[in-house]
Amino acid sequence: MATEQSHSAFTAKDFQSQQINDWCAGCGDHGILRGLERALAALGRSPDEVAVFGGIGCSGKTPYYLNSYGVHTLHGRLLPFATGAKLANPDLTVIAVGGDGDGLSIGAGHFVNVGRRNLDLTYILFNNGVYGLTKGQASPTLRQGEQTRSMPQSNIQGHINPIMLALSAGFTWVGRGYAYDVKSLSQLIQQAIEHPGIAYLDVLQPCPVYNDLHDKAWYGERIYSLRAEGHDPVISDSSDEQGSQEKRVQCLLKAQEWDEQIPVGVFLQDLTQPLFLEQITRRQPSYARMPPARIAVADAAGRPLSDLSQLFTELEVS
Amino acid sequence: MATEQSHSAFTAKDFQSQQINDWCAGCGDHGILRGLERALAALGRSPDEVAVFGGIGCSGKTPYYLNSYGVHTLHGRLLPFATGAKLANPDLTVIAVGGDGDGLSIGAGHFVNVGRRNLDLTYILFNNGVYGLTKGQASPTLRQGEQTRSMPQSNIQGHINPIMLALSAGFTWVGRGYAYDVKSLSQLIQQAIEHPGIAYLDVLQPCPVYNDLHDKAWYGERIYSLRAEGHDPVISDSSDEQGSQEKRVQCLLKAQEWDEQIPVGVFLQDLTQPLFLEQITRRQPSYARMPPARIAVADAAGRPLSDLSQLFTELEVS
Amino acid sequence: MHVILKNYQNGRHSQPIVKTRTEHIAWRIGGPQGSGIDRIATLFARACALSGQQVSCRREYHSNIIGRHSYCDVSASPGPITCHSESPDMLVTFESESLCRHLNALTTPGYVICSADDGEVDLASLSYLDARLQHDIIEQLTTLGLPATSSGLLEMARQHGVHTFAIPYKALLSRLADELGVARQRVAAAINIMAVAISSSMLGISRGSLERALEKVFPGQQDVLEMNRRALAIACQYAQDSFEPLELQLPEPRGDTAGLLLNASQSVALGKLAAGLGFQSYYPISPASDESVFLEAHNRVPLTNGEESGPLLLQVEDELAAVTMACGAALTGTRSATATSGPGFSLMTEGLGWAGMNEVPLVITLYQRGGPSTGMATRTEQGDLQSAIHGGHGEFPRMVLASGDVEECFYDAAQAFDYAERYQLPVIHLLDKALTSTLQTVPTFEMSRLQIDRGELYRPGHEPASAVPRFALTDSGISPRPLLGQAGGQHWLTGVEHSEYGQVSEDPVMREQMMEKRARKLLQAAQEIPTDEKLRLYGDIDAAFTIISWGSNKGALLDALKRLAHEGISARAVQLRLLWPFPGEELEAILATAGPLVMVECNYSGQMNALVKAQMGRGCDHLVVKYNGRPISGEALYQVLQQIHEGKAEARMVLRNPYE
Amino acid sequence: MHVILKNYQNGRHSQPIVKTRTEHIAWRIGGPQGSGIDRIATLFARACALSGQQVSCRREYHSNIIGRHSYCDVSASPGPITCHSESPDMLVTFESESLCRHLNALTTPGYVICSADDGEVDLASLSYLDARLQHDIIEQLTTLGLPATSSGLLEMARQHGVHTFAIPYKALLSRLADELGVARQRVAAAINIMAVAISSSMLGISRGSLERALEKVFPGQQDVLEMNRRALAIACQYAQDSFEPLELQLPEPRGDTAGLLLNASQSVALGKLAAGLGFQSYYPISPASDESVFLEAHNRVPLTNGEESGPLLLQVEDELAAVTMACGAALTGTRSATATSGPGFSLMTEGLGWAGMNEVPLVITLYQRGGPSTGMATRTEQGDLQSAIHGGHGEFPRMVLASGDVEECFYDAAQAFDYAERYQLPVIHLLDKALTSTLQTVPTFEMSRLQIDRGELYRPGHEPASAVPRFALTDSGISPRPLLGQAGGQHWLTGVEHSEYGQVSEDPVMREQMMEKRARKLLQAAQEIPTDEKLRLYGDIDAAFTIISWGSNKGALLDALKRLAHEGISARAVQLRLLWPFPGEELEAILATAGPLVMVECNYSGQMNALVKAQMGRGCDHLVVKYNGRPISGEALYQVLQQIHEGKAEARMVLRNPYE
Ligand SMILES: Cc1ncc(C[n+]2csc(CCOP(=O)(O)OP(=O)(O)O)c2C)c(N)n1
Ligand SMILES: Cc1ncc(C[n+]2csc(CCOP(=O)(O)OP(=O)(O)O)c2C)c(N)n1
Ligand code: SF4
Ligand code: SF4
Ligand SMILES: [Mg+2]
Ligand SMILES: [Mg+2]
Repeated sequence: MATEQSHSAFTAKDFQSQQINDWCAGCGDHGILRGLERALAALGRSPDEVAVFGGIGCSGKTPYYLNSYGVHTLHGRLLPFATGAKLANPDLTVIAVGGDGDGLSIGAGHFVNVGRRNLDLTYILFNNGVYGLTKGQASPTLRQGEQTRSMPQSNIQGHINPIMLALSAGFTWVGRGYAYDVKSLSQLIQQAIEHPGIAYLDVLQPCPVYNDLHDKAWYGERIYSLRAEGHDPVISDSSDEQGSQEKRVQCLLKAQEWDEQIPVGVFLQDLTQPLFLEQITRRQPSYARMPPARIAVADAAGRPLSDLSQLFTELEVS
Repeated sequence: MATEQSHSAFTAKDFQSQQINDWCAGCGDHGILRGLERALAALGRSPDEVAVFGGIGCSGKTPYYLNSYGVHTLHGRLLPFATGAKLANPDLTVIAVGGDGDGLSIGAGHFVNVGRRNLDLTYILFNNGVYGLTKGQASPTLRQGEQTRSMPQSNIQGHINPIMLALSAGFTWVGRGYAYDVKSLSQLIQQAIEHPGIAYLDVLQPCPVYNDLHDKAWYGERIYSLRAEGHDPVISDSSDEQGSQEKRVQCLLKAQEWDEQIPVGVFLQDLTQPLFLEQITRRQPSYARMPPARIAVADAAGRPLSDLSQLFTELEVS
Repeated sequence: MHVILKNYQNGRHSQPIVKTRTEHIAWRIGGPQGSGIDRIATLFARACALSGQQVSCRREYHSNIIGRHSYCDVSASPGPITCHSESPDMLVTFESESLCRHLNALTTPGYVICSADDGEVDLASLSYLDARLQHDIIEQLTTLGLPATSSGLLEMARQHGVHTFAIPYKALLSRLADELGVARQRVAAAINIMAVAISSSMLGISRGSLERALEKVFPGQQDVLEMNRRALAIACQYAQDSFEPLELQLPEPRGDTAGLLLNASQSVALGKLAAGLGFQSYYPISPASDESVFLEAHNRVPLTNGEESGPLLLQVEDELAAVTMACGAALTGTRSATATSGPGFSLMTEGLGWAGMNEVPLVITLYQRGGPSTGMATRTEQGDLQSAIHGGHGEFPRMVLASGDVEECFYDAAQAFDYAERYQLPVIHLLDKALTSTLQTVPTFEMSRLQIDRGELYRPGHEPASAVPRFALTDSGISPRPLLGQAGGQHWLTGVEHSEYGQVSEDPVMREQMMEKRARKLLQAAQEIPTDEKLRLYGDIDAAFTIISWGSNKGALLDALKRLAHEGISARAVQLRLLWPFPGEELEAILATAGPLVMVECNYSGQMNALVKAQMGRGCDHLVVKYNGRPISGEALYQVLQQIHEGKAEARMVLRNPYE
Repeated sequence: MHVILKNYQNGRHSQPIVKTRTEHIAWRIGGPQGSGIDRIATLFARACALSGQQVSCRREYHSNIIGRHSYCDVSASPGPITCHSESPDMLVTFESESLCRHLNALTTPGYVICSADDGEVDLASLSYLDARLQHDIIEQLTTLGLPATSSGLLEMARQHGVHTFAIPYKALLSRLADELGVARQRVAAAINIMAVAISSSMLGISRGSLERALEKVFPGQQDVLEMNRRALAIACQYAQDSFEPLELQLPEPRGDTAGLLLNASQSVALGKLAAGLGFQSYYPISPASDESVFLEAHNRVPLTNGEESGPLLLQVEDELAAVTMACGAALTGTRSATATSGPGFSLMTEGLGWAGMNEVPLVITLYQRGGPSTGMATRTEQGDLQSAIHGGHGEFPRMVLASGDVEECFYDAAQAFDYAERYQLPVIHLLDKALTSTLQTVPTFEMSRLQIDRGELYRPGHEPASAVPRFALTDSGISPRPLLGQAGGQHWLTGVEHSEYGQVSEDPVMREQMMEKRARKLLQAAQEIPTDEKLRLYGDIDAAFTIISWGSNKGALLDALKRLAHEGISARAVQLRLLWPFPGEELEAILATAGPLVMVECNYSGQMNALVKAQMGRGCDHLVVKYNGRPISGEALYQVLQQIHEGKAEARMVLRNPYE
C-alpha cells in the first residue's frame, strides 16, 4: 500500500524545520518525527499542503519540528482543531499528533466522537504511559499496579486500551507502530494518511526519563509484526458480512495482546464505511466545489456576494 | 441474582417523591423511574442511604422524582460528581442517571475514564437517540442517515455503540434494558447496583415526542432476552483464561446486534477485577475505617486533630 | 399589573397597581407547552402586521417539553413598538393555570377570552402552579369571599373591572367537524385558530388579514389549510354574532407595514449568511441553538453571481469542541463562528484564549440566559457581561458587541466578522434570551449597507518561500495573516508565548513585545470604530437626566423615553453597543453633563455599572436592576425613572413582578 | 543589572545599570534543566540557613524536561529576607549559556564561579539561547572588540569589574574518584556539590553547615552520602588553598535560624492537612501539581488522638472532572479541594458555578502562571484575578483569597476551608508560580493558631423525617447544611434555580429570593471577617505615599519599603488579602489619606487597579506592572517608587529586565 518514496519531489529533509528540538536524548518522539518526515516526503505533497496539529505535552511539540503548517493547540483539543481545518479546507492533508494523556484522558471525549465522522484525518497518538511534560504522572495507558520512576505510589486506576477504543469508536483504519522502528513506522504513517477515512495510529513511544518500565529492552522482547504473521486487516466492498465480522473479532483479540507479545502493524482497515465529506456533499452540493475556505464572501468592492432575497421574502410581513 | 423484594422494609412507594413530574406522557423515562423505585425497594436500603445523581436533559430530572438524596448535576459531568460522593462516603449507594447526549457526547471522556476505576457505582444511560430537552437533535446513538422528527436534515455522523464502549472502557458489569419492560428492567437495575464494581446499564428509552423512528412497535419487533437465549455473562475467579476470552468475544458480538434483533439483559459481569476501594485501602489503610466523609477534622473546641509534627520536622531548617 | 416593590417579601406585594397607556394594544395568550401557543401568537402578530401595525412579541416558557406553562405577548401599534407589555389588555386562554398567572396582570378595563367548556377547576389541583402563586391567589380569593376555583377567579377579575368572554369552543368545533364531514377529534387543533379569530374579530382585525396570516403561519397541505380557513370563518362569524365590538380596538394603521417579521436568532443567522459565514460548529443549548438549527435548515445560499454556496453547520460533541473546531476552520480563512449560552460559554473560555493568543478571527454568538449554573435555561438575564469581557485565564484581546434589538442583530452579526478579521481576534456578540424570543417587525435588511472588510491578509512574495512571520511586530499590532493551506503561506501557530514566527519563546523581551502587540490591536480598534457603532444616544440629547443601558433593554429604554417625553420629562438614553474595548472616550463626554445618571440592567449585581465605574471612575447614581428571569418592560422602567426624576428613588432599585 | 525601560525597543536597553545594596548576599546558579540545579541551590540555601541566615530562593525554568536553561537565586540575610534579587553578587555555572544570560545581571563587583575545563565555546552555537539575547550579547562583545565566545564573555565581565574564578572540576573529580577508588564517571554528579562547596567556602560558610545541609538534601544511601561528603571536603580544601576570602562574605548571623524551609506548594499542602483535607482531585498542570504530588506522598496523617487519617488524592481525567468530583465529595461533608493553574481553571468555571449555586464548600487552589492560553507554563503572572472573581456565567457568591508569602500560605490554606464551610460557597485561594517556586525560611507553623469552623450543619429533628429545606431562606443567607448520607438528612440539590427544597423553580419571586439569599452570604462574610484577614498595612502607616498590591508581590513590597525607609522616604503598603468580597470599607479609610497612590501588579492590564476603581471609584495615580513572566523584585520596585516619589514617573510604569 505504501507507495515507493522514489517518485516524490520531496525528501524527508524538506519536512524538517529549523526550530530547536528540546526533547530528551533517546526519547521515542525523535523516531516518530523521523517517521513523519519520511512518510510526508513519500506522499509527494508539498509542505504547504500539509497541516500538522499537536496537543499539549512533549509529543505536542512535534509541529514545531516539521516544516509544514504547524499548529500547537490545546491540551486534549487537537482533534476538534484538526477537524475544523480539514472540514473548512479539505484539500489539506491534516495530521493530528498528541500524547496519551492528551488523547485518552482529557481528550477522550473527542477521541470517541471523532470516530463518528469518517473524515480523512490521521491521528497519531504518542503512547508513552506517562505525562511527560508535567513530570511523569501515570497516563491512561499505564496498567494498574505499575509504578514508574516519579510516581509517589503505584497506579490504582486501570488502563485504557487505545486500539479497542478506536475500534469501538468507529475509526476505519487502526494501526500500531513502534517509535524505535522508524522504517516500519514511516510506512504505517504513510498508510494511515493515505487511508481515505479516519485513521488512528498508536505509537509505542519509550520515554526514557519517566517511564522506566517500558523501555527498549521491554518492548524489544515483545513486539512482533501483524503483517509478518499474515494478518489481513482490510474489509472492503467485496468482503461478505461473515468475513468482516470475523476480521473485527480477530482485531479485538489482537488488541488484547500486551503482556507477552505486542502486535504492531495495521489492525483494521474498513473501506466500506461512507466518507464524511461525501455525506456533507450529499446534503450540501456546493461543498464539493466551494468548501468553506473557498467561499467568496465579497466582491472587490466589499459588497457581499450572498443573495438573501429569497430568505427575506420568506420572512416578509406581507 | 436479584434478591426477592419481599424481605425489604421498603416499598417502591417509599422511593417516590412528591415533586411534580413534567416528562411527556408515554415517555420511556417513566418506566425507568418505576424500575428504579422497585429496584431500590428490593435492595432494602433506606432512602437516606441512596444518592442519585442526574445529568442534564429530560433524563437528568430523575433525581427529583425519587425519594433519596437527589443531585441534579451538570450536563455531561454526572459521573465525576457521583464518583466524588462515592469515594468520600463509600457507605452510600450511588447511582448516576443521564441521557445519551449527556453520557456519550459531552460526557464521553468521563464515560471512558470512569471505566478505569472499578468503583461500586451504577450508571444508567437513558438511550433515546435524541437530545430530548433541547428539542430533538440527534444524539450519538442515532445512526448515520437517520432523521427524526425535528431534525432539518438527516444525520451525517456515525453512532457510538455504548455497549462496546463500556466493554472497552473496562466496566465490569454491562447490561441493557428496555424502558417499557419495567419488570425486567427493575431486576437489571437491582443486579447492576448489587454488582460490587462499576456497572453500566444501557436503557432503550423511547421518546415519543422526538424520536419517531424508534418507538414501541419498532423495539417490540426486535428485542429479545439474553438470559432466555442462555447467555452466561459471568467471568469469575473460577473461569479459565480461554473461557473468559470467549465470553468477551461473545459479548462483543452481541453488542453488534441492532438492526434485526436487539438483545437485552446482562452482557458481561467480570468478577475478577480488583475493586477500586480495596486498591485505595491498600495504599492508605485508614481509608477503610475513616473514609473522607468520616474524617474528624477538629475537636469540640475547634482544635485541629491533625498532628503534623513529624512533617514539620522533615521540613525543619536544622 | 406592574409592581416595583423595594420591600417585596414572601411573595406578597403591597403597592398599588399602576398603569400607563400608550397608543398600542397588548394581547397575551397562555397555555401549556406543546399546545401550540407560540404558533398562534405568531398568527395573531402576523395578522396585526398585515393590518398595518408594527408588532413586538415576546415568549415566556419553562425548561420543559410538554405541559408546563408558557405564554406569549403581542404588542401592536401603528407606530414604532419596541417593547412588550407587562400589563396586557386582553388575555386569551383555555385553562385555569393561565388565569391564575395572568389575571392579576391585566389592565383595567381588560378582557379575557376563555373557554365555556371547562368545568369548575379547583385551584389547589393545579400541580404545575408554583406554590407561592397558588397560595397568593387562594388567599386573594378567600379575602374576597370567593371560592378557590376557576369561576372564583373569573369573578374576582370581573370585580376588578375585567370583561370575561367564555367561548363555547366545543360547539364551534362540532360545527367545523360537521361542515368538513370529519370526526371531532380530527379538528381539535383548530381551537387555537378559533381563539385567535375571535379575539382578533373583537379587536377589529379584518378577516382578510387573518386569512393571509394563516397561509403564512400554517402553510401545510390543502386540506389542512382548508380546515383552518373554515375554522376561522366559523369563529369570526361567531364573534360577530355574539359580541359588540370592544372599546379596545386595533389602532388605525398609518399605512401598510413593510419589512420583515422575525426574531433575533433569525436576524443573527441572516447577518451571518450575509457576511459569508462558512463554518459554524455548535452544541445544542437553549436559547442559542435555535440560530444554528435555522442556519442548518438554510445552508444553501445563492450568490449574486449565480453560483451557490452556504455554511457548513456541524453539531459537535460539546462546547470545547465547538469553539476549537470553529477556530481550526477560521485558520483556513473561513468565516467561522459558534453560538452558545452560559454553561457552554464557560466551557469555551479556554478555546477563546487560544483564539486570542493566536489572533484568530472567530465569532462567538453568546445568548445569555438566567444563571448561574444551569440556572433558568429559558429565562433571560444579562448575567454574562463580566464573563464575556474577562472570562478565560490571562490577558488577551477580544471584542464584545451587544445588539439592542432584532434589527441591530443583523448588522452586528455581519459586522462581527469584519471586526474579527480586521483585528484578528475573537469577537463575542452578546445577546440574550429576551432578544431571541422577541419577534418584531423590522425594515427589510439592506445588503448594500454592508461593506465587507476581510482584514489584512498575507501575500506571498514579500518573504522567501520558507516560513511566514505570522506574528510580525507592527505598529498597529496587526500582522498580515497567512491562511492554512495558502500556497507559500506556511507558518506556525501556538497557544504558548511565541516569537514572530510562532516559535515557543520564553524570552522576557519577546514576551513583552507580544503582549504589547496584542494589546495594540484593541487601541487601534478603539480609534477606528465610529462612535455610532460604539454607543447610541436617544431622547433629548441635551438632557442631564441620563440613562445608560445595553443589549435588549434598548426596547424598554426607548419605550420609557417616549413615556417620559409624554409627561414632559426631558431625558436621554445611552445604549452601549461596543462593550469591549470600552468606549470610554465617547462616554466621557456624555458623563460630563449627566445627572442623575441611571444604569439599567437585567442582572443582580449591576455588571455594566461596575464596568463603567472601573473604566470611568464614576458609577451611576441609581442602579435599576431586574433579575427574576424576565425582561424589563418600558412601562416598569418608566415608572422607576419617574421616581428617580422626582428624587424619590433609592440608589438601588429592583424591578419586580410576581405575575410574569 | 536592573533596568526600567519605558521605551524598550527591539531588545536593546538604553538606561544605565542601577544598583542598591542591602545587608544580604545574592547567589545565583544557572544550568540546563535536568542537571540538578534546583537541588544544589537548595543545598546552598540550607547551608546558609544552618549558618543562621534567613533565606529566600526563587527558581526560573523553561517548559521543558531536559536541556533548556534554568536558574536559581538564593538570597540570604541575618534579618528578614522577603525577596529574590535581580542582581546577584555571585554566579555559579558550568556552561556558556548561563554566562550569556546572567553576566550582565551581576552586581559590581560581582563574582563568577565557572569551569576551567570547557574549551572555547562559540556563542553562535548555543542553540537554546533566545535569538534576541544572542544577538544582543554578540553585539556587546563586538562593540568591545571581544570575540563572540565564552572567553570573550568572561573578559567583558572582568572589564565590568566582575571577578571570575575558573575551577578545574575535572581534576577535582579525578581526585575524588581516586580517593574512592571508582571510575570517574561514577562521581560525575558530584560536580554540583563541589561548585556549592567552593562558592560557599569563598563566602565564609562553614563546612559544618554544608555537611549538615548535605545530609538533609541528599539523604540517599551511605555510599552516596560518603561520596558527597568527600566531594565537599575536596572542594572546600581546594577553595581554601586557592583563593583569599572574598570581600563579599555571608553576613554575621544574629542567632540560630529556627523554623521551616519550604516553598508555597508545600506550605499550602500542610495548611490543607492541618485543616483536615479529606479529598483532593486534580489533573496534572504546572505549577499546580507539585502540591498534589506532595500531598499524595504525604497522605497518611497521624491524629492527635493516636489514630491515623489522611486525604484521598486522586489524579483524574481532566479539570472538568477534578472540580466536579471534589464538589461531589464536598457534599458528603468532606473537606474537599482541587488545585490547578490557568487553563485548568478556565475549564473549571462551569463546575465552580454549580458549587456557587448549590452552596457547596469547595476550595480551589489556583496557581497563576503566565497566560493567556498555554502561555508560559513555568513563568509567573497575576493574570487570573478577573477570571477568579468573575469567571463563570451568571452571578453567584464566591470568595477569593490571595496569600502574600510562604508563611501566609499555610494559614490561608487552612482558613479557606473555614470560609468555605461557614459561608457554604467555593473559595478560590489565589497563588502564583512565583510563590510556588519560592523557597523560604519561615517560623514553624503554630497549629494552635488554627480555630476550625465547620459552619452551620443541619441537625435532624428540626423537621419531619421527609426532605430537608437545604436552601432555607435565612437572614444571613446561610442555611443549615445537611450532608449526603447523613441519617435523616435527605435533600435535593440542583444547578437549576430552585425552591428552598431544591426543587426546580422558575417562579419570579422565588428566583429573586434565592439570588438575594445567596448574595447575603457575602455581605455576612464582609461583616464578620476581621480586617487583618482582609488587608494588611506595612511601613509608616501614617504616610500619604501609599502602595497597594497583592499576592506574591508582598515580598518585593516589604523589601522596597525597607529600602525607601533607608533613604528616609516615608511610605506605607497595603497588601490586599481578601479580594472578594472586596474589602471596600477597610480600604476606603486608607484611600482617604493616600497620595500618591500606587498599584503594583504582575500583569499587563492592571487587573487589581481596575477592581479597585470599580469598587472604590478611584484608580491609582500610578500603575506599576511587570509582565515578562518573572516576579517583581524589591530593588526594581524600590527604584520605580523612588521615581514616583520624586514626581518623575508616568502614570503607567513597566518593569522590564532582559536578563532574567
Ligand atoms: C487544560 C490543561 N490541563 C493541564 C495541562 C498541563 N499539561 C501539559 S502537558 C500535560 C500532559 C502531557 O502528557 P501526554 O499528553 O501524555 O504527553 P507527553 O508529554 O507524554 O508526550 C498536561 C497535563 C494543560 N496544558 N492544559
Ligand atoms: C454545557 C452545556 N451544554 C449544553 C446544555 C444544554 N442541554 C441541556 S439538555 C441537553 C441534551 C439532552 O440530551 P440527552 O443528554 O440525550 O438527554 P435527554 O433529554 O434526551 O434525556 C443539552 C445539550 C447544557 N445544559 N450544558
Ligand atoms: S520527558 Fe519523556 S516523553 Fe518527554 S521528551 Fe523526555 S523522554 Fe521524551
Ligand atoms: S421530550 Fe422525549 S425524552 Fe423528553 S420527556 Fe418528552 S418524551 Fe421523554
Ligand atoms: Mg504521554
Ligand atoms: Mg437523549
